[in-house]
Amino acid sequence: MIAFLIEVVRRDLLLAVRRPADAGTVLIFFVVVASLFPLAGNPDPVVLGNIAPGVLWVSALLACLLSLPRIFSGDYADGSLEQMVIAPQPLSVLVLGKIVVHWLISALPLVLLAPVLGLQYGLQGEPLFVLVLSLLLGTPTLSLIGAIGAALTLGSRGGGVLVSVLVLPLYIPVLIFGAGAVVASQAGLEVQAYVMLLVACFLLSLVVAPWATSIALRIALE
Amino acid sequence: MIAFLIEVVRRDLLLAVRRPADAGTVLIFFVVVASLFPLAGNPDPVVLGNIAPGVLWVSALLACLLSLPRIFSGDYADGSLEQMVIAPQPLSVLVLGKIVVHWLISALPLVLLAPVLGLQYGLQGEPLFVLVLSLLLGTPTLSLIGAIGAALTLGSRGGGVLVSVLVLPLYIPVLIFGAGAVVASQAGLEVQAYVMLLVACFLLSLVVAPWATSIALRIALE
Amino acid sequence: MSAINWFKYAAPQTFYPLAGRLIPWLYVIATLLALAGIYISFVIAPTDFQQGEAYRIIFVHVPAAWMSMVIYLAMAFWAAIGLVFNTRLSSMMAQALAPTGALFTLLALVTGSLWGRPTWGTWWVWDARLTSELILLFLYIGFIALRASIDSPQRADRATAVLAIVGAVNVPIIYFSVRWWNTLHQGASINMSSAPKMAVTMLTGMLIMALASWVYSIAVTFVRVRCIILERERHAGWVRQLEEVKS
Amino acid sequence: MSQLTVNNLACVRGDRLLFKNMSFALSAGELLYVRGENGAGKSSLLRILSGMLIPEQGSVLWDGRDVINGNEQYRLDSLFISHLNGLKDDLTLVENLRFSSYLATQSSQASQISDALGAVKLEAYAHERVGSLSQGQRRRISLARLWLSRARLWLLDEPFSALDVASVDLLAKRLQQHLQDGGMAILTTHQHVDIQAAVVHELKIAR
Amino acid sequence: MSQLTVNNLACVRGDRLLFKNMSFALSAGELLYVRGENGAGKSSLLRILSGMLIPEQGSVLWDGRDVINGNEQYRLDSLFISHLNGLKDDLTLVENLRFSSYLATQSSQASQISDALGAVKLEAYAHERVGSLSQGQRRRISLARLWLSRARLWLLDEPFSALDVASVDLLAKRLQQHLQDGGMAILTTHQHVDIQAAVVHELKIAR
Amino acid sequence: MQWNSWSEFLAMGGYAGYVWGSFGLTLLVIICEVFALRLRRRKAIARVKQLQSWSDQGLEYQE
Ligand code: HEM
Ligand SMILES: Nc1ncnc2c1ncn2[C@@H]1O[C@H](COP(=O)(O)OP(=O)(O)OP(=O)(O)O)[C@@H](O)[C@H]1O
Ligand SMILES: Nc1ncnc2c1ncn2[C@@H]1O[C@H](COP(=O)(O)OP(=O)(O)OP(=O)(O)O)[C@@H](O)[C@H]1O
Ligand SMILES: [Mg+2]
Ligand SMILES: [Mg+2]
Repeated sequence: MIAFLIEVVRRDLLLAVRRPADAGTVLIFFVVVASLFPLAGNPDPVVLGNIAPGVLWVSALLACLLSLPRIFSGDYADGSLEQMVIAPQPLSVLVLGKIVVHWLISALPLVLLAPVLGLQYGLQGEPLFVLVLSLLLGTPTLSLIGAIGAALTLGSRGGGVLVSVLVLPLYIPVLIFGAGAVVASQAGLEVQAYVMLLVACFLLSLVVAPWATSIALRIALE
Repeated sequence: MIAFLIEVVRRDLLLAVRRPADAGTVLIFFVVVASLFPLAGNPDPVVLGNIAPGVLWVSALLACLLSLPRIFSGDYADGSLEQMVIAPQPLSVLVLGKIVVHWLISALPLVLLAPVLGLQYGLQGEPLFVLVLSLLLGTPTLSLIGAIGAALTLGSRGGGVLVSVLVLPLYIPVLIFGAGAVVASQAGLEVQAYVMLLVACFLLSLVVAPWATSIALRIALE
Repeated sequence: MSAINWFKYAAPQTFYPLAGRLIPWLYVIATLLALAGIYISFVIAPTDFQQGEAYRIIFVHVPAAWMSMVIYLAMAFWAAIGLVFNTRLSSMMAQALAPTGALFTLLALVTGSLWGRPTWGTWWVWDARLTSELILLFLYIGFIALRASIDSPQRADRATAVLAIVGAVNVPIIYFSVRWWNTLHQGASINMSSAPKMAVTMLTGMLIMALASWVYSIAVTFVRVRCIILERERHAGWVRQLEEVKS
Repeated sequence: MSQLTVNNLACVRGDRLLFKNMSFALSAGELLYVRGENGAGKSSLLRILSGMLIPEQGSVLWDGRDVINGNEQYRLDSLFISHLNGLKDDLTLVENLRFSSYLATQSSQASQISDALGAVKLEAYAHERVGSLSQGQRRRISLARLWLSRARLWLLDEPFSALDVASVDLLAKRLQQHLQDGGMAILTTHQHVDIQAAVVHELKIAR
Repeated sequence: MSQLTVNNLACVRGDRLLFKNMSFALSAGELLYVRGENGAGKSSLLRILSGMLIPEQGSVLWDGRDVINGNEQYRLDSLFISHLNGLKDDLTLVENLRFSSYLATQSSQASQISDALGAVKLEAYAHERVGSLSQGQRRRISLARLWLSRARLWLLDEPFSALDVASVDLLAKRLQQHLQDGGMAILTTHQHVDIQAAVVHELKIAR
Repeated sequence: MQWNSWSEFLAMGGYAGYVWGSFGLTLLVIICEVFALRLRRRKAIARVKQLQSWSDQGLEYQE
């Protein structure tokens, strides 16, 4: 089963490498959205520092969201997904593999770039560190929950926007805990509780998501 | 030519009616994204009033952006676009028709809902009116410019995210003038200049976009 | 066609006439309760010394808010039953509950706003309860949009069931996270728990109105389930034999 | 009398030279089979002829006027059915045909459309969503455009694939009639289908 | 000796009853043609047999054990090639086959894969992107899975479509060998292809 | 009884718009829902009738 997981991750990483534009564009989207806000409003440093956690977390979340449909849509359109669903290999392992790759490709680069953007918004020291930590712990949950939405909307007519609508409300706790941690750290408060909550969300979704996603995939192919 | 334009608009509206979820989800995306910001930060009314123009304009822009790939992707995948490109009818008229429908479906509902969100952010009176006006004048430009991006990325492997990256920089002037108008009106300043600039952007893109998009479509199908 | 074995849809077949007989009674009961509730709201309940007459909105606002949550749970419950036991009627119940639930959520939001304006001086604050209610509306809309976007009703049943279950797991998490987020910021907004202690008449009025909403919801859901049955089982022999079709 | 002339055409896709020095001419009533194994370049040739793909070299003339850089008259006179069907899943059969007929001929009369649907034996599905049809049924709707077309030159890429025996017959008949009426057709197919025409050319793309 | 038994199957798609009371059995070495016009329900039948689509009624048994609600052994023993090719445009031929072979048989040896590519005459393209291949070449890669498969039961939906004459022959040979080795196959096709098998059944889905 | 006159009742202590707005809106939504459902039911029945008449003419499964 581990061997199969590795095989899936390998193949999807290979696919991602063949189209580097994908990973790149998610990243650029993140940067651009995060830079839109100062443009659209007040570039005052104090105000910016105030909205920094919110803006950065929301941008990360939207970037993650935008890349969700890609998890399965390609395999669905070309028929690979049919093969996967009727294969003797366990579907939930395959799903997990695809989620891992989604995170590696869409979320990880963004976590790595976050400190730079944080600096631009005037974050420093502990809050900056907490920003990166909260993104690191929060984004896997986003990928996991997102996969459910992506699978549910396969073959339905809503397309990319429908995924967003299904998934965004479910993202709210992660957003609150993640951005909350940064705000707390800005205010000099303890952030441990937030971190624990983010981990708890992750574990819960790790249990639920592959299972729910597999069911949704089977439904989509009926 | 007008008859053809009407025929195109008719067909695309029919398609949109067959999948009402599409238009609905853009709208909801707008609402959800706009509601994320208070959740990710400080819900204090004063702070919210400050960031309102930026957040609402950026949310509208993102909602518009997300729905861009849909302008042509369906027709590309099922081969309708091939027929359109080699048809005796002028391609730029067809493109214009599709842009009109995109605006009617994705942007207009959003403009109509903007006042409600403005109220949630504590906007009232003139700034609220200016918000709606600026969206009304700005979103057609977004659709026009977006169509170029959507056509350019057809068949390329970047997909939805690539569109965003191409198009976002071009959206920035519209965003600055649009949100700027609201900020100015909040500060009690004159907004006429902003409005004129928005109109100018619109006219310019109306001339350039259908032509550029047609060329991009021909290239995509080669 | 009659050779398709429709026996496994026996449940809708027996439910349809049963619901048909219950609906008029449910409507009557709901109306009577609502009339009693309105009488209490406007005639018996005294004027509030802090908020004046504006507080009377509570008699629609709170029942609507309650119903919005109860219906979501009911919906998720039926959807789950439908998914696990593959019983069509349960999925139809879930499908039928969603629009009513969404409407009640909308009503709670709008009447809440109409209440907030005179009491807080603003249409909206990002209070924990208000915010969770807004998110609940999004969840409803997601459920309805997902169903609308899938052509095959059977597939839609199962897909929306997965969503409803995942949503239901999330509802408590959302609720508490929003609460917590809100207490962190405190102060900025007026807290709803600062609403006045309720007099017994008010509580009675609210309870009766809530009961009316319950009965109304059941009635409307039954009507809607019957429509759904007619739409989805229109090929079944027994549907063709119904009196309303024959006449 | 219109005429298609192809001079010295060469086509490169990716790194591969598919064919070069290809020349032929086609006049009214003539049928051209394009033959070749998988990957020989048949579809690529048809895409060049339709005006979508620009060839590496050579020219395509319609009544003596160049086709490759846009030719209004040729667009009216030619009809290309690729291996994609060009149908919208969410529209009904009638709605689909309405639009593609309008696109190709600037008219779309309801009676003609229902005749065309009748011709491909799909009247019963006229108001159903295309999305719920089988592979072969979709192909048939796409081919129904042949009954609506006024084009002189038909370019058909694997028109018989996915069709059942009865439909293959129907299509062959329609082709014969088109040729008798003075039309021309270029088609690729791996199946053996009998089509009678005054003049039948065969073009073999070899590697 | 394994055996596929289908009892009293009924299939409804959308509002349409495609077939009902369908029963048949298939044993080692036997070939079953599924015939019927476009839209009769052939693909739907194969999707049911593959385990993807749940039938309205009836049962499918493999060695006496139910298939419809998931059957580990059956998944190992059966191979379904639908009319979609299931290929990734961005991967090379070898990479594509590697993964689908791993998926179906939990192994993927380089030598076997290059043998399979040789069998469908695509060695020359082994390290090219699938995206740049022609329609028929893609179909052939998808069919190369038959040379890698250890499944006993093959379900093939229109395997011959888009193939050139030489490839049709190749595939027919492979099918014969599979049947001689005690395999079974169920296939739909509108083309006439000669396949010798000990026992050939024919199932006609009529409306 | 809190009210001395109808006009006082209708004025709701100056909050008429809000109070009557809430109750009125709720009533409106309920009426709309009930009527929309009635319409939906009528449509569904008409559809079944049409199907039945078709199958009486021997056209099965045609929509
Ligand atoms: C848009 C605005 C509002 C929304 C979305 C909203 C939402 C809700 C919800 C969801 C509940 C049920 C909570 C529960 O039972 O746990 C509720 C109850 C209640 N609301 Fe609101 N509300 C709004 C405005 C207001 C305002 C302005 C007031 C009064 C100043 C108010 C006072 C109350 C009271 C007294 C209850 C009953 C509390 C209880 O039963 O414990 N609400 N509201
Ligand atoms: N997803 C679907 N939803 C609703 N109806 C469908 C769906 N797919 C197929 N159908 C219907 O089922 C019938 C059979 O389709 P199927 O694809 O099984 O036919 P087929 O025998 O394979 O035809 P062909 O020879 O054209 O491939 C068609 O009439 C079609 O209208
Ligand atoms: N988009 C593309 N990019 C690069 N190469 C391509 C592209 N499309 C096709 N080719 C190459 O061109 C060659 C011919 O393709 P084409 O589709 O014209 O073949 P064909 O003769 O129609 O074959 P078939 O009988 O399989 O349909 C193939 O070898 C393929 O590798
Ligand atoms: Mg070809
Ligand atoms: Mg088929």
